[in-house]
Formats: sequence, C-alpha cells, structure tokens
Amino acid sequence: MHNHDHQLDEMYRDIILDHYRSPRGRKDVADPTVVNEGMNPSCGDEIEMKVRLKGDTVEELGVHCAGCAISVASGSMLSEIAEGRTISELKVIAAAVKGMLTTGEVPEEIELDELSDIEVLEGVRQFPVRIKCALLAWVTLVEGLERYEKGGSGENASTTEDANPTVIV
Amino acid sequence: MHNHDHQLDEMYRDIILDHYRSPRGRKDVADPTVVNEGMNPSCGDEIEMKVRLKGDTVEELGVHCAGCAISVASGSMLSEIAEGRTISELKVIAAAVKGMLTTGEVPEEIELDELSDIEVLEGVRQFPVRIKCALLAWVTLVEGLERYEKGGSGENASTTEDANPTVIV
Amino acid sequence: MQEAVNQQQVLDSAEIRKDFPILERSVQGKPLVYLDNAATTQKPRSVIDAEAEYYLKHNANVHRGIHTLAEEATEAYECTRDRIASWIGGVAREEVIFTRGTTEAINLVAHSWGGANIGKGDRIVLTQMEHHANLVPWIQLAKKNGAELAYLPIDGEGRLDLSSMDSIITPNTKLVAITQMSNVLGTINPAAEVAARAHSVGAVVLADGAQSAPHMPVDVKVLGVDFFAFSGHKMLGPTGVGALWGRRELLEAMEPWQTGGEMILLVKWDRATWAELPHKFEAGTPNIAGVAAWSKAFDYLDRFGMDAVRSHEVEWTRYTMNRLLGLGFVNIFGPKDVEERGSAISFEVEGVHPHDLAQFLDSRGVAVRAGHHCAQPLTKLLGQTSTTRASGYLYNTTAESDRLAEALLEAKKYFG
Amino acid sequence: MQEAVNQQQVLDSAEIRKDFPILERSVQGKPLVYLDNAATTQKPRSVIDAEAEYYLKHNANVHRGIHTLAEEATEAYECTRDRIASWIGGVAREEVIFTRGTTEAINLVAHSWGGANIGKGDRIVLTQMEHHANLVPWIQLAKKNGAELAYLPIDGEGRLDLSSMDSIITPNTKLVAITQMSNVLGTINPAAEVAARAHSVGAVVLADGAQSAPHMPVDVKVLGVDFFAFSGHKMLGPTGVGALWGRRELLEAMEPWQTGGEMILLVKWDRATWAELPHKFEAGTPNIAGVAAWSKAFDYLDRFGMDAVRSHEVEWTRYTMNRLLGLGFVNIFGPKDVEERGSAISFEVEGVHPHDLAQFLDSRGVAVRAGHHCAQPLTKLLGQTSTTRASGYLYNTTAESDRLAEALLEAKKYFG
Ligand SMILES: Cc1ncc(COP(=O)(O)O)c(C=O)c1O
Ligand SMILES: Cc1ncc(COP(=O)(O)O)c(C=O)c1O
Ligand code: FES
Ligand code: FES
Repeated sequence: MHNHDHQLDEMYRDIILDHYRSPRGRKDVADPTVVNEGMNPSCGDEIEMKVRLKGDTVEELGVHCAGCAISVASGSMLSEIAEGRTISELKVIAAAVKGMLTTGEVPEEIELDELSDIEVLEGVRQFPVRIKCALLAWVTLVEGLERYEKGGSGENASTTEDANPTVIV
Repeated sequence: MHNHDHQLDEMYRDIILDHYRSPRGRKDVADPTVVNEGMNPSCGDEIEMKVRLKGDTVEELGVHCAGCAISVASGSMLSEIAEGRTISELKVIAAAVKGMLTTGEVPEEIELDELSDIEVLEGVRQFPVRIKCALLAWVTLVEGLERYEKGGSGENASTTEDANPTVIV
Repeated sequence: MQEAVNQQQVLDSAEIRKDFPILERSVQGKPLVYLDNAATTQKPRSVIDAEAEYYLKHNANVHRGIHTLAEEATEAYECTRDRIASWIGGVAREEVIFTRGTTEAINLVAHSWGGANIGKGDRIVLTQMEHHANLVPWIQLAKKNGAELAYLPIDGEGRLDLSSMDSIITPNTKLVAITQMSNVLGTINPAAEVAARAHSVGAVVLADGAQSAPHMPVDVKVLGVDFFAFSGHKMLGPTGVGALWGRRELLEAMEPWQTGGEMILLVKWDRATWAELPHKFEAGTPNIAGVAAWSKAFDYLDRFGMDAVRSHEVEWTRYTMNRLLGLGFVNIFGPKDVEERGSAISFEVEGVHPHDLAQFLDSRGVAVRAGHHCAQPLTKLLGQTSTTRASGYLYNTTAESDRLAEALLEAKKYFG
Repeated sequence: MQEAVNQQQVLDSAEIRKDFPILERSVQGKPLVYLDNAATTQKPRSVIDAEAEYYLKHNANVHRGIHTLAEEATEAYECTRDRIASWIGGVAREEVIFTRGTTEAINLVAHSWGGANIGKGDRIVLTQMEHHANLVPWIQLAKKNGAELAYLPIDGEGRLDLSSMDSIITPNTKLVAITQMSNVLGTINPAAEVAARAHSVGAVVLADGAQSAPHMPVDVKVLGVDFFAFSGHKMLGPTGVGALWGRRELLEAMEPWQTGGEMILLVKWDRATWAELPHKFEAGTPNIAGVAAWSKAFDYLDRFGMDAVRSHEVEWTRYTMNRLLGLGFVNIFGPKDVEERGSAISFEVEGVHPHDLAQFLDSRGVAVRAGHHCAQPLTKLLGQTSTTRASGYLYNTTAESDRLAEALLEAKKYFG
C-alpha cells in the first residue's frame, strides 16, 4: 500500500485517475461542424476536438488529448456531458468550470455536482500551475464554438508566418 | 588646533599644500616647442603645459593646472625640476614617479629624494583613486615630448568628430 | 563652536537608525555620517534578512517549476511585482518589468520602443539636468536613427525653465524623457506639465524616477507619463534590482529586447513567439533574491508613508542648507526653496577642490560624493568640472548635518 | 524493497551538506531531495553571509567614490573580477564583464558584436541542443540582419555529430555559438574541436558555459573560444550575477550595448565616448552585493577543486542512471557513457506525464524539473513535448538517488 499524500490526492482523485487511464470520448467524429486544436504553450501539450452540431445542439463530440493526467481527465469529462447540450449551455458550464478553478465562484444556476464527475476537478485549484491543464479542453471547445458562431469555418486558422531566416537543420 | 588624521596627512603633506596654495611654474612660455593639454576624464580636471626646448633640453616650462591639490602640487613640483634637463632625463624621472606611485618600485639610478620635493608624493600611493591626480602632469609632459620626438608639431591634435545628431540646447 | 539648535524632526531618526546596522559603524575612527544616499542608500535589517531568508529556505528558479521550492520562489518574486504595481499608483501588475536598475529600464525603452518608433528627422526632448542614464541611450538612438535632440533649459537656480517649452516640444517630437528629480540639483520637475505638453503633440513621455521614487509619493497616473523607471538600491532595496513601468498598449506593441529563456511562447529552429507581459521583457534567470527582498523596502517605507518621508527630508534639507550657507564660503547649486527640491545638495567650497574636500570629509567619517555625478553636461553648464554632494534620507539627522558643517570648516582651514 | 549499495563517493557529501542550510528543510513533510541543480543551485552559508556582510558593513555605490565605504565596496566588487579571471584560465581582468547571467551575456554579444559583424548572407552556426538563451538571440539577429542559421546535428545518444561539421561550418560562417554542456542531455561537447574548425573559416566562437562552468574545470584558452558566458546562480553563487569573458581585441572593437553612468569617458550634449574595458560594458549600478558574494562561491568550489567536483558528479551520475534504468520503465535521453556527460539526467517514464511525475515527486519531497527546459526545438527532436530532469551537484548523495528511484516506482503505480 502506498502512503499517499493528502494534498496530492485532492488533485489526483481516483475518478480523475480513472478518466486518465481510460479516457472517454476518444473517437473520431464524422462530418464535424467544428474542429479545433488547443495547446498549452508552457508545457507543449496539445488537444484536438471535433464536434458535429445539429442546429444549436452538440450531436457528437470527440476529443484526443496528449497531455497530463489532469488535462486528459478534464477532456474526458467534458466529452461525457457535451452531447445533447446546446452551445449556450456548454458556454455556461465552461464558465462555471473556470470559476470553480480560479476565483472559486460558480454561478448559482449551475449545479456542477449534477454534471457527471466535473466537480472533482476542484482539487486542482490548490495547484495554480496546473489550472491551465484542467482548462485546456474547455477553452478549446469554447474557442471552436465561438468561431463557428461568428460564421467562421470552425476550422482553426493556421498561424500566419512572416519572413524567417533560411535554416539548415 | 585641528586634530588631523594621520593617513590623510601622509597624502596632504605640508609641502604639497604649500605647492597647492602657491603653485610654481604658472607662467606663459614664449615660442613654445611643445604644447600639450591633459585631462583626467573621471574628474574632468585639466592641465595645460608649454615647453620651449633648446636642442634636447628644456629651456622653459610653464604649467597651468585646474585640479585638485594633488594634481596642482604635482605639476608645480614638475615645473621646479624640468628646466635644464634633457627629454630623456625627464622621461626617466616620469617613469620613476609612476613607479613610486603604483608598484612602489623606483629604478635604482634615480634618487627621487634629490629631486626637489617630488618624493613627498609617495603618500598618495595609499589612496588608489588619487594616483591619477599625481600622475596627470607627468603623463601630459611625456605625451607632449614624445609627440615632439616623433616629429609631430608638439601640438595636441584635436579629437576627430564623426556625424553627431543635430542638437538644440 | 556654537551648536545650532536641532530642528523638530518629522520622523524619529534615532529610532529608525537602529534598523540600519551599518550606521553604527565607524570610519577612520569616527562614527560614520553617511550622506551619499543619492548614489545608493543603506539597507534596513529586514531587507538584509529577507535576502538571506530567501536563500536559507526557498531558493529555486522561478516560473514553470512544479516543485514546492520553485512555487515559493515564484511567489516571493511575483509578490514584489504586486507591491510595486500598487506602490506607484495602482497600475496593472503585468505593466511592471523587473530590470537591474533605472539604467537598464531606460535602455530597454530606448532599444525596444525607441528603435522602432524614432526615425529620421524625429525629435527627442530631454532636459539639461539628465543623468547619463537618461541621456546617453538617447544620444545613441538619435545618432543611429538620424533623430535630433533638444534640451529643455534650466534657469539660474537649476529649475526647469518652461517658458520655451512649446517651441522645444515640437510636432515632430516623438519622445520626451525627463528626470522627476535631479540627482545633482535636487530639483523636482513639473513632470505632469511637461507630459501634458508632450502628449498634445503626440509624444511619448518617460520619467526617470531614480531619485523621486525613493523620496516622495509617486503616482504614475497622476504624473500622466507613459514610462517610469527606478532602482531598488536607492530606496532601501538590494543592489541589482529596478523596475520599468510602461503603459500596457505600448509594452504590448513593443518587440522584446533581450531574448532567451522564460520570455518565449514557442521556439522553432527559425522563429520564436513571445510570452505575455511582463515575461516578454524578462529574459533569463532574474535577480530572484534581490527582487524578493525588495518588497521589504516597500514595507519599511510604508511604515511611515512617503508623505512623512518627504516632510522629514524637507526639514532636514532646510536645516542642512541653512547650516552650510551659514558657513559663508559654501555655494549651493539648485533651488533655494526646499519645497522645490529633494535632499541632494550639491555645492562648492571656495578654494577647495571637491575631490580634496571629499577626501578630507572621509577622514572625519563623513561620506559625501565628489564628481560630475553622472551628469557631465549639466556640471559643465554650472561652470564646474565637479561638485561635492551631500544627500540625505530618512535616517539622517540634523546632528549629522552639524558634523558635515564642522568638517567643512576644518577643511576650509586645512586647504585654504 | 532492495536497497542498492552506496557507491564510494569522491567528496564527503554528508560534510558538505552541513554548509547548505536549505538542505535541512522538509518539503511536504519529507526531507528535501533537491535535484533541480541545472535550473539553479543552493548556496553555502558563506555565500549567504557574504551578501549580508556586504550590506551590514560596506554598502556603497562602486567606482569614483572617494569615501571609505565606496572604496571597500569597489574593492569587494572588483575582487570577484580577479577571481573569475584566474578561475576560467588566467585571462586579463579587463576581459571579464559582469552581467545578470548567461542570458544577458549572450545578448550583449549578439547585439554588440553580432549587430556589427553579421550581415546579409552570413551564416550563424548553432547546435541542435542549445538553450533558448543561446538560440533566440541568434534567431533574432539572423532575422534582423538577413543572416542564415545552420545547426550541428546530434546523434541518437544526444551527442554532437561532427561528421558533417565541415559542410555546415562554411566559409560564410561568421559565428559559431555552442553550449559546452547541454542542460537537457548532459552532453559535454567537443568545443575545442568545433572552435578549431570555426577559426579555420575565420568565424568567431562563443561557448555557453552556463552548465559547464559549475561542474567541471574550464580553461577558455585551452577551449580556444572567443567568448564565454556563464551564471553565478548555477554555481553556488547569488541570483542576478553572471559574466561574459571575451578576447580583448574583440571587446575593444565592439560598441557598448547598454549605455548610461559608469561606462562613459566624456559626455557632451550630442555625443559620448566610452570608458576603458571592462567598464565600457557595465552601464549603471551593478548587482554589487551579488558580485561581492559570488567570490565566496569560487572559494567554496576551490576547497575541493573542480576535478574533484567533476569526479564526484561522474560517480553520482553513474549510480543514478543505473538506478533509474534498473527500474525497467525509465528511458534516459543523452549519452549513456558518464564520461561524456554531466549530471543533468532527463528521462521519460512510460505512461506518466512529466508534469504529473514532477508533482508526484514533490509530494515525496523530491524536487525535479519537468518541461522543455528552455530547449523546445531539442525536446521536439527527442519526440517529446516535455521531459523530466533530475540534476545533481556536489552535495547530492546516492541515498538521494535512491529516494528518487523509490518515488518513481510509487508514481508508476499511482498513475499506471
Ligand atoms: C536621476 C538618476 N537617473 C538614473 C540613475 C541610474 O540608476 P542606476 O545606476 O540604479 O541604474 C541615477 C542614479 O545613479 C539617477 O540619480
Ligand atoms: C545551457 C544554458 N544556457 C543558458 C542558460 C541561461 O542562464 P541564465 O538563466 O542564468 O541567464 C541556462 C540556464 O538556464 C543553461 O542551462
Ligand atoms: S502539463 Fe500540459 S496540460 Fe497539464
Ligand atoms: S581630482 Fe582631478 S586631478 Fe585630482
């Protein structure tokens, strides 16, 4: 038996480790309406998300996250509650998750404990450097949805590149 | 009566203060062969020296020093021993003064104690920031003499100036 | 000799001195009278202890570290940023960049902002009383980019003469860089008035706060400037730390100056993108211990408040100037009215060279500075090659001014 | 579990540890195992005390001051310059320039020497294992002046592959900048061999000594390089100090980079001339206390000698690598042969993300670093986005390596 550290276990709750070991929503989505890639520059970890909308509602969502346990678990949890919800519902939930992880304040109308396992992410709040991990999937989703709403293709515009020096590697 | 500090009095010997209060050699030299200006950039103090040579020998030397007590006294002492000596004699003496003030080593052939008051400058050695003061006159003399020897006019070439910005002061 | 009566002091300097261990030291067998505060100030025990404490308990490299020490070190470092942000008038923490001191802060602006925004035929306006730190970087920039330089003149008392300001700050003026307090004359400049004129022609304004920040309340918003630079070591803090504050829009539009670790977002073989403010301007491992300890200097000053520090210095300066002028052979440069100046008092003693004077005062335990005080053009303008400067701070007493005056009298006799 | 037998240690780390107060600290309820030395090292009491001592007894601004404190401060500051000059191989003291660290030292060279000497079509050669500090300044310079960049490749074990060196270091190469020891792979590079080739085409060579200077004997003359940069904080010294050594002819021909006080000879309204070396490159008030205390770090290392420090680390690295490899799930990057590498050991643990791993190790009191270690292109080349790095120093013991190994085993179970 390990003698686990209390604070550490507050972050790495069993549910989180379970999502990490067996991430849900790791599937491909046919005919996606929204495709977005996210990245945490400070660690280099990446996430890819595909969403097929039917009207305002998420019909199917797939997520592939190559990151730490927190980011993988968070993406996995997101995938569990996304399907069947509307864009605006999801934006409200994303804001609530952000509130829970940063200020600790969650809008009253949101009952995170009714949202699958999401509430267990709260333990991350005590580890400020890791908050970005828990937010990665949510930021990537909202960014993709908002681009779609603004009439964009929903596809991530590749970053523009200006003249760089010739390089021999 | 003042209660003077011992170390301070080692530098500001009565002879030095006397030279400072009544500097010798503060005269103009007619038809000078060598004219040189010296400056200590760190304090901004300046010295002007004019020498009329007859052959190899200093016939007349005038010095105007706008500086601290040490630099004025040193220039004054220089003026007391310069006339009647040859260029090479003066260069040897200047090197000896430098030796006395820096390494503490004076070439054997030089008897500084026979050179008027110059030996009292030795007290400056304990005040490293002030050594440049005691050397100013000697450096200026040697520089002027060497320029003369190299066939230069003996006049200080004004510093060249490259394109500087327009300035409104 | 007749002792002048000690004036009422605003702060209890006797108590304050107990916090500064070095002030108990003797020099040349006499108790130290430290009057070289414009060059650097002494440090209270709390600052010295904080720097040691950092190494004894928390030392690690900042940012990105996941282990406990790295988090503690980062917190100590970033805490000082918050402290500064509120101390200079409640600016955003991201607008505060750590540097080695005022000099590096001004160089950052000159290279990064100036290099990109000042071109041929543009004008840079300075004052005649700038420290080399706020002079040479602009001379170099003007030379490189073909700009012109203009100087706001000073009057006979060393105050900024603004009568010709409108004709000097012309429409082609892109930058006005001005010291808020002169390190030679003590003059406190009407920076807000100059900034208003500068902004009316669209110029950017930098204030050199090296001397003002330590000695008076500063609010960069009230000043209305765009950049503000100052040093920790002149305000009870450690050596090797300083800060640049800049308006966010300006800082965001600027390219980084120094590059390397901690200031990047992504690096590829042929390109790099930059981290957010303030990190974009802080390349490499910073002076972590120094920055962490600097916060204790703010704590210390806040015990009294900068209004009280300023009042104390006004009284000390009044007393000291009167004492020196009373000697009859001392000529003081800079404003006569103490309300218009700080506590840096530069003067000449007839017949005694500043370097001889400083040497003599040192033998009496009195530390002052002699020289051009890194302001050669100003010193020349005053008709001097060097001056002697006594500069006070919150721990200086009028009794120390008496020691200075007595030593000056002695020096006058010694060399006279 | 089975304890590995402690190997014979070259240095008496148990004794050495007593000089480092922070090593007695606990983290998360466990005794600290500090293995983040490549980021920054801990400080012996002598260094911490020296910095305090400077403020308690001698603090003043350096140079030009005539009073006693200013002379003492200047002496303390300049003394460290002598120390460094002899420590890196007996160079001239004027060739040693104080900076904030390696990053600022390299930026100085890139801006001052590079800006003037690298033009359109010229080539800058780096290696694939450079730290951002020795990468981004050159990318920026190449971009600005239209130069090209080429990289000496690494082999499968993270060693420099010199087989193509002659075709990479071409006649149009003006600069070769190379780390002497990689902060990720630990690789010790054949800098002398690279320098010889570089010189044969007339290129100037800069060695990044941030990781080498702390861990092995360095002689810049034997290396044959032209510039050498390193940091105090990675070698027992204070944060905020570093040095650049450069060959006199190069430094003398270079224009200053930062300008301001202390680095000038004469300043007029429209121009300035420069002080002699080294002052030309040290604008403004430096980190005086930090520089003064740095000399105690050299004293400390000299108690053992750098040969012994190196031998100690070779043994520690050998033990630690064997211990990690013995776990069966750890993959180490960089040379397998400890003679070819330093004590920075970067690795991956199958199935555990480096950031989770570092977090877990921290809960066990073990401080390591996770991330790209300011070498993003290299990390990507290794097929990683981040790695975990344990890095040792003279105070680290094999018992600490055991603690690391045990914690890794636990982590593997926890996340696996
Ligand atoms: C007015 C003024 N500006 C700038 C500076 C430069 O500050 P630092 O040497 O801390 O960079 C000083 C002090 O030396 C100063 O008095
Ligand atoms: C190889 C190497 N180069 C340069 C640096 C930069 O050093 P500093 O952050 O002290 O400027 C480091 C350390 O971070 C390093 O490991
Ligand atoms: S460490 Fe990269 S997302 Fe968590
Ligand atoms: S102080 Fe200038 S020559 Fe002595």
